[in-house]
This record gives sequence, structure tokens and C-alpha cells, in this order.
Amino acid sequence: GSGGSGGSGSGAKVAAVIKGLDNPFFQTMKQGIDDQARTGGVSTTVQAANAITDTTGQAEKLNALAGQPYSCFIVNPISGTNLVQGLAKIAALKKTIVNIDSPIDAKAAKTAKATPATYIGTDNVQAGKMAGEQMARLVGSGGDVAVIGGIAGDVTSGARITGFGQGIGPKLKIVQTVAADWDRQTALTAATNVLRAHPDLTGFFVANDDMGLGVARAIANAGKTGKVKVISVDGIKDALDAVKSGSLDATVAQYPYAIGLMGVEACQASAKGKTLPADVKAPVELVTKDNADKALAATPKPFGSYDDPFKALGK
Amino acid sequence: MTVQPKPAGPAGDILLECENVSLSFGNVHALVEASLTLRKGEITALVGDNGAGKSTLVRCISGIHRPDGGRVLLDDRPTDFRSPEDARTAGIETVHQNLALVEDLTVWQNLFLNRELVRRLGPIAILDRRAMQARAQEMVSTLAVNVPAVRSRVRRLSGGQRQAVAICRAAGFSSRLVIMDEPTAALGVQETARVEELILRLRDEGHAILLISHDFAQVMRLSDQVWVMRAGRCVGGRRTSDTTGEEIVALITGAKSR
Amino acid sequence: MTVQPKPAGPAGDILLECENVSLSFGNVHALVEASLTLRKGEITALVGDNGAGKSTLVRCISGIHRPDGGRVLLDDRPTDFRSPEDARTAGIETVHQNLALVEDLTVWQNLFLNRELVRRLGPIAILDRRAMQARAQEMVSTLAVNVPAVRSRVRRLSGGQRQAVAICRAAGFSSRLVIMDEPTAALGVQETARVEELILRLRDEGHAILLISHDFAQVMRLSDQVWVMRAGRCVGGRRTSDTTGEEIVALITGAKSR
Amino acid sequence: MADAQLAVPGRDAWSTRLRDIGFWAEWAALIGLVVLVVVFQSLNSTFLSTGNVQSMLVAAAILIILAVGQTFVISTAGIDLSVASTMTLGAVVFGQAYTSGWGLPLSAVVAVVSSAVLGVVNGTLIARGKITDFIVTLGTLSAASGLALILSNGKPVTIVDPFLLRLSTGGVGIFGWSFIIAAVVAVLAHVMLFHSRFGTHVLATGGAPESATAMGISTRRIKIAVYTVSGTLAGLGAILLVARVGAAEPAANTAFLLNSVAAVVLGGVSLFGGRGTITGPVIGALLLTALVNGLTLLGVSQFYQPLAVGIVVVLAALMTRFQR
Amino acid sequence: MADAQLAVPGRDAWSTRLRDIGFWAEWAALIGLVVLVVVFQSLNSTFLSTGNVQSMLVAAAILIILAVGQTFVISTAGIDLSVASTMTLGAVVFGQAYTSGWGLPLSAVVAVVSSAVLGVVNGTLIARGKITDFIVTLGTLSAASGLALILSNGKPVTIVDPFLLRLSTGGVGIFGWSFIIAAVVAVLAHVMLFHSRFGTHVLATGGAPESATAMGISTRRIKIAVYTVSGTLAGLGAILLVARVGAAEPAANTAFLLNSVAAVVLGGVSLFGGRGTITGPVIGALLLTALVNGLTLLGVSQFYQPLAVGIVVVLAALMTRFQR
Ligand SMILES: Nc1ncnc2c1ncn2[C@@H]1O[C@H](COP(=O)(O)OP(=O)(O)OP(=O)(O)O)[C@@H](O)[C@H]1O
Ligand SMILES: Nc1ncnc2c1ncn2[C@@H]1O[C@H](COP(=O)(O)OP(=O)(O)OP(=O)(O)O)[C@@H](O)[C@H]1O
Ligand SMILES: [Mg+2]
Ligand SMILES: [Mg+2]
Repeated sequence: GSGGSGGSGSGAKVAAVIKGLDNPFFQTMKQGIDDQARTGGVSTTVQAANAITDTTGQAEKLNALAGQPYSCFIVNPISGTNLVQGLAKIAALKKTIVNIDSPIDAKAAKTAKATPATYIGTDNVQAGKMAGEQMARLVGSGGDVAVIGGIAGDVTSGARITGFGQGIGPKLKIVQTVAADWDRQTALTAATNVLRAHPDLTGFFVANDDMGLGVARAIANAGKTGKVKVISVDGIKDALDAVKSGSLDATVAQYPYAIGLMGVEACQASAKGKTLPADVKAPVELVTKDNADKALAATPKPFGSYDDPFKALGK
Repeated sequence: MTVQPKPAGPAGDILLECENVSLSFGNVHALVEASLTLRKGEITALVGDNGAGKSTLVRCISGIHRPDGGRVLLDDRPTDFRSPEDARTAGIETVHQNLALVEDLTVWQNLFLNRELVRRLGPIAILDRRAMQARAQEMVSTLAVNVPAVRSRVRRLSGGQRQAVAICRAAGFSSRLVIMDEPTAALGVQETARVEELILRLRDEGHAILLISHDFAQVMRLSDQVWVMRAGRCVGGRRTSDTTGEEIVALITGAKSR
Repeated sequence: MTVQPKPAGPAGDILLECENVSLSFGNVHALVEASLTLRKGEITALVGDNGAGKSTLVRCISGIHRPDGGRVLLDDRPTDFRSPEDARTAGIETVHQNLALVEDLTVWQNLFLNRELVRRLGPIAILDRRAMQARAQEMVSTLAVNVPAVRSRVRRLSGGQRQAVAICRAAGFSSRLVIMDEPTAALGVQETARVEELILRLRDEGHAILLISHDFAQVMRLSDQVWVMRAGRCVGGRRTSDTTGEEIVALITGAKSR
Repeated sequence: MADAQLAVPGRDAWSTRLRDIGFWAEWAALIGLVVLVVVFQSLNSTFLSTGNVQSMLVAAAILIILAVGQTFVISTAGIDLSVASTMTLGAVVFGQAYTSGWGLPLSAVVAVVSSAVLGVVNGTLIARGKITDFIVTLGTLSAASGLALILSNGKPVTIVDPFLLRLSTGGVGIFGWSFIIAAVVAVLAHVMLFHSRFGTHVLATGGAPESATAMGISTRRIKIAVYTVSGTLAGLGAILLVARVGAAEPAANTAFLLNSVAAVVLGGVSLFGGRGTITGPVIGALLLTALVNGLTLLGVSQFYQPLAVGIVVVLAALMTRFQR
Repeated sequence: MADAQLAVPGRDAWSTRLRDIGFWAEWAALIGLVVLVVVFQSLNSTFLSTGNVQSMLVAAAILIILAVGQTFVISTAGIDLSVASTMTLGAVVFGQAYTSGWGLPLSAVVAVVSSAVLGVVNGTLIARGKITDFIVTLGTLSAASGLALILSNGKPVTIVDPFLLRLSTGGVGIFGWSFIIAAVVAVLAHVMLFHSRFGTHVLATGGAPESATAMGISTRRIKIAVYTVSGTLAGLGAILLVARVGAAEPAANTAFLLNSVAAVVLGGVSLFGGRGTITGPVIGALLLTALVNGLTLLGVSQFYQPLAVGIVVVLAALMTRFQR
């Protein structure tokens, strides 16, 4: 297992390996890590995979860092198991592992004797579900909806879509799911085609904001703004703006900033020898036109209050 | 005038016969019912203008092209070469006009291409590089004056050196018929003399040779039999001893029709 | 024996002079202080064994290679060709041994390569395809017997047809010196005769010609002056009228040293 | 003589046919496109509706422009792997310039120029540095996307501009402006490739570099020129991309890279250089766009789409075999 | 005559040098690797620590195996764009077989065989269908990833197997098992390419297909064989991949595709075929792996990494110019 005994008294030395670098979601996560590190006087290095699909590339980066004198590792694995080798190495050195955003596969972690000290998670199924419920509210009368996902087979995308399916209830029907590779232009093209195939579509669920903005654009091009609803997930700033202006109907904000920030707090707490809570839920908020202003003012931080057990531990 | 020259020996001497071979590339009729025969132990020359179809006929015999019509008989049996490999197996070695060398391979690799010497280690066959290099050195030095290093890539050789390599390759393996498409075109005086010696030696060893050449003196000097092509047809054949350079030229230009 | 043949006319007649030109490729010394001169309005022949360095010397003159040492003078002025374009601008056209054709382009495109005819529409220059095709047809038909279609790609031509295209290209543009590296190697009897006529006509029009050939009869028939190369050196030069085939062969083989 | 009729039916030997593939492949894309259109239309009648044709043409515009640039490069036996990231960089530069208040025309010029400069860098490294095209453009692929990330700080910038909006949505009849721009580019490129000295020299450089050099063509200058063309067109593509998505993003755009090369090759241009067409790649780009459009219209599951795309691409190429 | 000494200093004309690039490029990767190691080690002394070297070698193993397969294909003037998705398919097949309880050995065999079959399909379409390599393998790239998605239903399967874990973590000294496997593959490939008839025929097919045919080599059979080799090695890579990430996922693995080709080209193998080496691509793969490792160790910011990678790749190739 992992102990919380790695850090020296003066403070943790933190290495973070996160997912992609061409996506604002993870940049906000990095911002959270950096901000907390600065206020806490912790030295950090943040590394990311080349792309959100680059499982082995991410593993290589963690492996490279594993032998370095860091006391605490924050990891956001692309898949449940791709980082396990590096984690085994880290655990063997009795250093703290903080798992954020996507969970490490429990069975694999156990086999590798590398169970993380804590998991600060976004529940993507939950986020999708919130989007689904909101969609059901927006189009109370029911109808057809389509889903624009990330890369086909992507785990995060899959979880969000699953949640959406659970949330929409019986009146809505998913007529088509298209993979748009997390790319705004591809999503735009895909949504244009879907709108053509299903002229009386009532809504789109889009697996992230960047693509969501592309879908909103496609709806605008087709002159159907307002008639076809769009809900996406992430809560990046541009999406909040779009919600405010009405081109996007809602976004489920996941606050990667808070996740990153709590990750560093967990490292700090562990450096002080505290025992970390095993599972911490990161805040998720539904942003609609009503609360868009509040969300915008607070971004990248959550606008509501949320539960941060590490705050207390760090004292 | 004879349409076909009289066979000098018994009919069994005939090694290869082309019967009305035709081949078109799109609307270019490269071969139009071309027929010729050639005998064992003889040097047969094939002459004609540029573009007359000589190389195309050779490519039909050596299995690169398949004729649109007509047939090629070897030992009186119709052949059906599906690939140059079939022709090589049947004992036909060819020096192509474009030489068919692989520029990025070395001289020795080209000489032994698809005839590599191997040492067997149980089921595995490992190339015997040293043996091939040594043999290659021997083969090349019989022909070339400025002998190229057998380990240098063919890309680095001069035009004549390349031609020498191609000729060595065709002559170096036991075969029944050696076809040479303008083998001395790029060769110097000394090299040409050596190739002519080689051709005569091959004949004396019992090989049949089909020689394409634009050099009349050479054709008259070496060959036993001459065939003339014009615009895709074989317009006539002569025993070399029965004809003159002028007659052949007349056939080539069409001043004389058969 | 003369090391350098006496100039037949005043010194001003000399068009091109190579002075101790050397060039090595790695450890192959292709040219070793090779020197020769050639005169206006004359046909100068260059002979030698395969690999003697003839083509390499030609490539130095036409700007493809830059010599390691020595210099090339044109009209008594040292040249410094950085590219074949410079040589062409200075009036040197070359038929290379490898022909330097682009197989995927058509005959007319090859003939006018980098000498394209254009129509100007204000600042824009549009190719004048029709004019080029017509001129190409003319040029090729003077030389070839089986005239290839000028619109067909060079890839489809027979060996001799290609050579004819390359020769047409070099002869077709006004130039002071036309270099021909084995221009008739792949040509038939009739085509060879035509090329020889062409060479004589070019000379009569005042062009200088440098002719590389392995065909002695041809060299003795056409040239005014002969240079002999052996192993990268120019081992001797003769006025053709003052020498015999035997002497030249002796120089080539090294039986005679200068 | 009667045998002649009985002989093996006319079959060219393979070496000849091989040489002809290039020729037949030139029309692979067209045949593929026609078959595809017929199939899709018969399965879903909205496929050829005005609206759908219009949106397909607009969706194809950027790919057409990139494929045209790629055609010049591939005709010289090169390959421009950096074309998509050059476009990304152009888009990001445009975004930064625009949000700094440089105004639309100047921003557009700056974007195109910076993409063109990247093309010049590619060409210069390849021609003067004598490094393989593949490695140089792979390097600039990486470098350009890095630059795009640094410049944009990894964040997209939303760009709302009425002119750009009209560019991406307006048009004449069923032809959107961006498609019209792409068509004009294609026509100009065709003239350049087949009716100018430059075009002939491009093909000569690709077909036989040594022969081209011997004829006095500066293959270096040609190489630099084609990469500059490709870079410039990527810059133009960047502006259309920004207009289309309404934002300048540092996204990887990898799909554009592979599709641009695929369009060119499907269009019958040999990767070994020396032969080019412009119509081929344009049709190739339309084919690839129509394929994705049609599959989505038919509601083919996301898991089956890649399989279908793969099979259709191979069939489109295979089809041409039965042509003669 | 004294002038000879004063003449222009020895400079080869460019056409000659051009022909020599191939030769110098063969060692580009090695020089690049050495320089890189020196630089990284001087900036961060843990770079050459046993642990780090070990993890670099393990990290390079899969890429080495793919690059070796790619080398055979590229030597015949082809390209295998499907190599990464073939690996993905192999991994998914392995995952499905394993979770269906077929046991480790059988699952591994099934995975390798299915990847090899994909290679045979590639080769057959190219050789018999006479379609350009690029289009066929682009098609199978798409088709294989589609198949992987369909088979796995888009979901990764976690595979926890003690043997696989040992495979990915154990080893002899600093050489992990997966690196040892890669090294064995490389040695066998070297013997195959340079000491067997097959290898000579591969090079002849790539260098001058018509001459090879004229000498009776069946270029078709050679084409099919090299794609089969590439597919089989992708299958082997799949098993190492599953062992490494502990799961069989339908991920795209695009990075492996570009990197495998980059390693080969950086290793001095010409994309025009006819020349090959095995050491070159292996060193190329090590170079690319060391580059990412080193940049990570130095803590180079994520945005600057692509830029750095691009510059280093170009420099590695450029460096060789100053060799002579
Ligand atoms: N693959 C091909 N495709 C189209 N036409 C061809 C092909 N090969 C040859 N030809 C044409 O067929 C005719 C005969 O060509 P061939 O090479 O047989 O002539 P040749 O007699 O060998 O001439 P040369 O003496 O010049 O070598 C020529 O007109 C040539 O253009
Ligand atoms: N690019 C090159 N690299 C290395 N060696 C070369 C190169 N070009 C020519 N050589 C060598 O230089 C020597 C002279 O070659 P060159 O082509 O000049 O001979 P040549 O006199 O024209 O012969 P031929 O009559 O056969 O055409 C030969 O030994 C050849 O192998
Ligand atoms: Mg011929
Ligand atoms: Mg020569």
C-alpha cells in the first residue's frame, strides 16, 4: 500500500502527470495545481501526455519522473491501467500517490501494490446524468436527441454518454451517437450532418465544451438556435460565455481547477503525515443561463461552495 | 527469295521458335505476327530500326511480356512463361537493353540476384557472401578493363561497366539460350572485343545465342543467321554466309521486302 | 610525337580548353589532371575505354560536377559554372550518356525542358503548348525513322527513340558547343546516318561539337581532332587526318603512351 | 496461323500494367465518388438535397485547399506532414492578431504570411539542408503545434466577426463562399501546374531530379517554392477554419493531415513524384467528405464508421482495376 | 599547371552529394542519440542512472519492434500506415480471448495470428489488387481500428496476469524482458535482411521492381511477405502493449504510427526503397524515446515539448551534413 510518510517536514515536492495538453480542461487543472503550489510554497512539475489518447506516452512520462526525488505524485491516468507500472515503482519507494480525475483500476492497483492514498474524482457518469436531466427539463414534451462523443472508445466520453442516457428519462430517445474526436471542426461537420438526417431533432448532448461550441455553431448555421438544445460538459470559460449568450443551453461544469488544487493540498497534508480520505468527490455544477454570470465571475473556481476535506487536514 | 532460310541441319536442331507473335500496347502495335527460329549452338542475330520491336520480342521470349497472340516454342513444345522466373528455369538468360540491374545493390549482389549461393544451417539458408564476392570478382575481371570493385553499388559504375556486369550475369549461369539485347552498345573497343570472344566461346560450349545489335560489322562477323525486323514484323531471315550487309540494310529500310 | 596537336588555325580559334581538370569521388580518381582543347567550327572526338572518365569530364564542362582542381576556359576566360543552367546560358548544350530525360513527361515537354515557349498575358506567362508540340514534331521527324508521337510520355519510347529525343533537344537550341556523349550507341543504321548528317550540318553552321564515341569508323569519318583518355587522364590528342585507327587504339590500351 | 486466334487472350504482362496503374488510379476517386453518391442517394434521398450538397461542399473546402498544396509537394516526390499544424499555427496567429485589435485584413495577412514562412523554412531545410522531406516536415509538424500552443497558451479564442460569419455561411446558390474560394484555388493551381513553366519544372523535379538539374532547372528553388505554396494554402485554410468554427484553437487537426494526403493519392497522384493532377485530389477530397457525410446521414454506428470508411477507401481504389 | 593548386577547393557537385545523403543519413540517428545523451546527462545527472536507462529501454521496446516491421515494408518502397491500428486490433483480440478464458498462450497466438492476417490482407491488396501502399494501408488503418472498436464494444478490458506483469517489469540487469524481446527481433531481422535470399529480394524489389521481375523475383510474393512481417510484429507489439498498460484498449495509438516511420527514416532508410538497415531504425526508436524521457526529466513545460521535439528531430537529421 501507500503510506503518507514520503514528504520531508519542510513541504512536499510534487510531480503531476495529467492527460492532454491541447484541451483547456487540463490547462485549468494545471492552473489549479500551480496556484496551490505557489500559495503553499510547494515545488511542482506538471507533465502531460501529448494527446488525450496517448496512453503509453503518458506512461513513459510517469516512468521518467518515478525515479526522481519527488515526494508526492499526482496522477490523472488516461486509462485505468496505463500508469500502473510507474505507480508500482513509486509505491515501492513509499511515496504518496494522489489519483485525480479518472480512477486507477482498483484490481490492477492492488496487483501492483500501488493503491493511491486518495482519489479526488470527477464522476463523469454523474455529470452526464445531470446533463440528461437538464435536457429532459428543457424539452419536456420529449423527442429525439443525438449525442456527439469524443474519440470512439474513449473512456471519459463513454462514461458521460452513459450518464446522459440514464438521466434523460423515458420521453427522450437517443437516435444517433457520432464520434467527433474531441475536435470542434469535426463536431461541427458531424452535427450538420446529423441535423440533416434528423430534421426534427430536439437536442444534442456533447461530450465536451469545445465540441459543444462547434455543435452550437452548426445549429446556428442551420438557423435552429433555440429550437435545438445543446448541453455539453466541462465548464470552460468560452462555454460559460456561450451559455450566457444563449448559443449553448447548459454546461455541466466539472472544475478541474478545484481538482488540481485539492491534489496539491492532499500532497501537502500527506507530507505532514496526515491520513488522507480514500475518496473525495470533486464539485460538479450545472450552469444555465440563470447562473452563468455567477459562474463566469468565479471561473476557474467553482461559484458554489464545495466540500474540501484537505483544507482541514492541511491546517 | 526464301521466306525462311533453309535449316542447315536436321529439324531437331531448332531450339526456339516464335510463331506469329503479336503484342500491342494500347494502339501501338509493337509486334505484328512476328516469327523466327533459332538453332542450338548457333549465334542468331536480330536487326532492325529503332522501335522495330526487337526488344519487345525479346521480352516476350524471356517471360516479361505475354504475347497477345501467337506462341513461342522451346524444343518444339509450346511454352507458357508466366514470369521471367519460368524462362530462367527453362534455361533462358537475358541481357536486357535496360540492363535490369538494381542500382542500389552491389555488383556481386546483382550478379547473383535470384541465384544466390547459400550455406545451409539445418533449415536455415544463410547467404554465402564471401563465395559470391570471390566468384563475382572472377566473372567481372574476364570482361572489364577498368574492373569495378565488386562491393561497390552499381549506381557508381560507368555506363560500360554496368553493361559488363549485366553480360557477366547472363553468361555466368548454365543456360541453353543467352539473349543479348545490344550488349556492346556502351562498350569500348577492348571490352567489345572481349564480349565478342565471350559470345563465340559460349557458342562453342554449345549455348544458343540471340544477339541484337545495330553494329553490322559485328553481326556479319559473329552470326550464323540473321533475322530482320521492320515495324513489328520479321520481314526476313538469312544465313549470314549467304547474304551481304547491303541486302540486310535493304531489308531493314524496306527497299527489299522479304 | 606531339603532346598537344598543333593548332591548325590562329589561337583565337580555340573555343574551350580544359586545364588539368581533376575530380575524385571518394577514393575513385575519375579525372587526373585531364587537359584538352577544342576549336570553333570543328568536330572534336573523345575516345577511351569504359570508365576512362569521358563522361565525368563532360559533366565538368557542362556544369554538373565542379572539378576538384584545374579549370575550364571558354574563349580563353575561366568559367565558373555553378550549375548546368550556367553552362547552357554560356552556350553549351549536352546530350548526356544517360540522356537526362524525364520519363514521366511527354516528348515535347522534354524537348523544351527549361526552354519552354510562353505567351505573355501581361505579367503572366502561359505555356504555348501548341507551338511547342508543332516545333517538337518537326524536330523529331528530322531524326527518327519510327517517329514517336510527341505527346506520348518518354517512358513509352524504345531505347533509340529516346536517344533521338535527347539529340534533338541539344541540337535544337542555338548554342556554341554541342557535347554528345555516345549519341549513336542505341541507334539503328538509318538513325545513325541521320545523326551523323546532323553533326556535320551543325559543324557547317559554325557550332563546335565534342563527340564521345566508341565507334572508330565513326570517329575517323567525322572528327577533325581526336583526344584519347585513359584512367582519368587525357593521354594524347591528334588531328584526325594525321593519325590512324591503330594509333588511337594503341593510345587507348596504353600500348603507346602519348 | 489459325493458332493466333486460339492463343491466350490478350493480357498484358504485369510490368506493363504496373506502369499503367498510375493512369487508372487517376480516376479512382471520380469513380468512387460517383458510386458512393449513387449508393447513398438510393439509401437516403436527402443525400443529394440542395442543403446537404451545399453543406458537403463547404465542409470539403478546407480539405480541398490543403490537398491542392499537398499535390504540389507530392508532385516533387516530397510530402508535407506539417500541413495541418501549419494551419493550426496560422489559425492561432490569426486569433492572437485579431484579439489584439489588428483588424481583420491585417490579421488575415499575418496569418497567411506566418504559414508561408513555415513553408519556406520547410523548403529551405529540405533543399539546402538536404534532409528527407518526411523528417523535416515531421519536425515542423511538432514544432508548429508547439508554437501554436505557446502563442495561444493552449486556449481557444472565440472570434466573432460578421465578415467571417458571412464567409462561412453565405454564398452563391448552392456554392458557399468557402467552397468558391477553394474552387478558385484549384483552378489557379491547375493553370500553374499545367500551363506555366513552374509547373513543368515541378513535375520534372519530381520525376527525374538529376535530369532536371542537367537541364539547368534549379531543383532547390522548386522545392522551396512548392513548400511555400503548401504553407501559404495552409494559411488560407486557417482563415477558413477560423471562420468555420468561430474560434482560433491550438487543436492538432491530425485528421486534416492524413486526409489531405489520402485525397491526393486517391486522386491518382503518385507519391513517387513526377505526375500530378489537380482535379484528382479535388475529387478525392470530395469523396472523403461525402463518405463521412453519407455514413452519418445513414446513421451508421460510430463503431462501424471507421470500418466502413476503410473498406470504401480500399474499394474506391480497387474499383479502377476493373476499368479497362 | 601551377594553377591546379590555386583552383577552387574541393567541393563535390550537388548531384553527387545528393546521392550521398542516403549514406550519411544512415548515421543521423546515432549521432543525434549521442549528442542528446550528452546534453541530457550534463543537465540532469539522473538521466543515465540505471533506473532511468532501464525504463527508457523498456519504453522503447514496442517502438523498436514496430519500426523493424516498418523497415521491411519501407525497404520495398512501401509504407505501412496500418501498423499502429493492427497493434490495437491485436491487443483487443488478445483481451477478448483472454477474458473469454482461452488462457495466456492461446490468446497470445490468436492475437499475433490475427495481426498477421491483417498484414497478409494488406500485402495481397497491394500486390494483387495493384493499389498504392499508402491507400491500402490507410484503408486498413481505418478498418482495423473499426474492428477493434466493434470487437471490444469500445471498452477497454483490464488484464491482470502475473506473467504479463513480470514480462513488463522483470528482466536481466538493466535489460527488461520486453527490451530483450525487441533486441532479439532486431537481430533476427538483421540476419533476414542481410544474410538471407529473402532480404536481398526485398531490397531488389524496392530498388528496381522491374529489374527484380526481369531476374525472376516474384515482387508480388515479396510484397505480401513484408506486410505479413510487419503485421506479425505488430501482433507481438500488441502483447507487449497489453503487458505494459495492463489493459487491452481500442485506443488509436497514432503516435506509434508516426514514430515508427520517423524512427525508420531517421535511421537512414530511404522512403524510396532499395536501401535498408536495422540498426538505424533501432537507434532512431531509442532517440525518439530518449528525447521524450529527457525533456520530461528536465521538466520542460508541456507547451514547449512539441517545439523541442521538432527542433531536435530536424537537428538530428541536419547534424549529419557536417559529418564528412
Ligand atoms: N511498355 C510499352 N508501352 C507502350 N509502348 C511500348 C512499350 N514498350 C515498347 N513500346 C513501343 O513499341 C515499339 C517497339 O519498341 P521496342 O523497344 O521493341 O523497339 P526496339 O526494336 O527494341 O528498338 P531499339 O533499337 O530502339 O531498342 C516502339 O514504338 C515503342 O514505343
Ligand atoms: N558519381 C560517381 N560516384 C563514384 N564514382 C563515379 C561516379 N561517376 C563516375 N564514377 C567512376 O568514375 C570513373 C569514370 O566514369 P565515367 O562515367 O566518366 O567513364 P566513361 O569514360 O564515361 O565510361 P563509359 O565509356 O563506360 O561511359 C568510373 O570508374 C566510375 O565508376
Ligand atoms: Mg530495343
Ligand atoms: Mg560515359
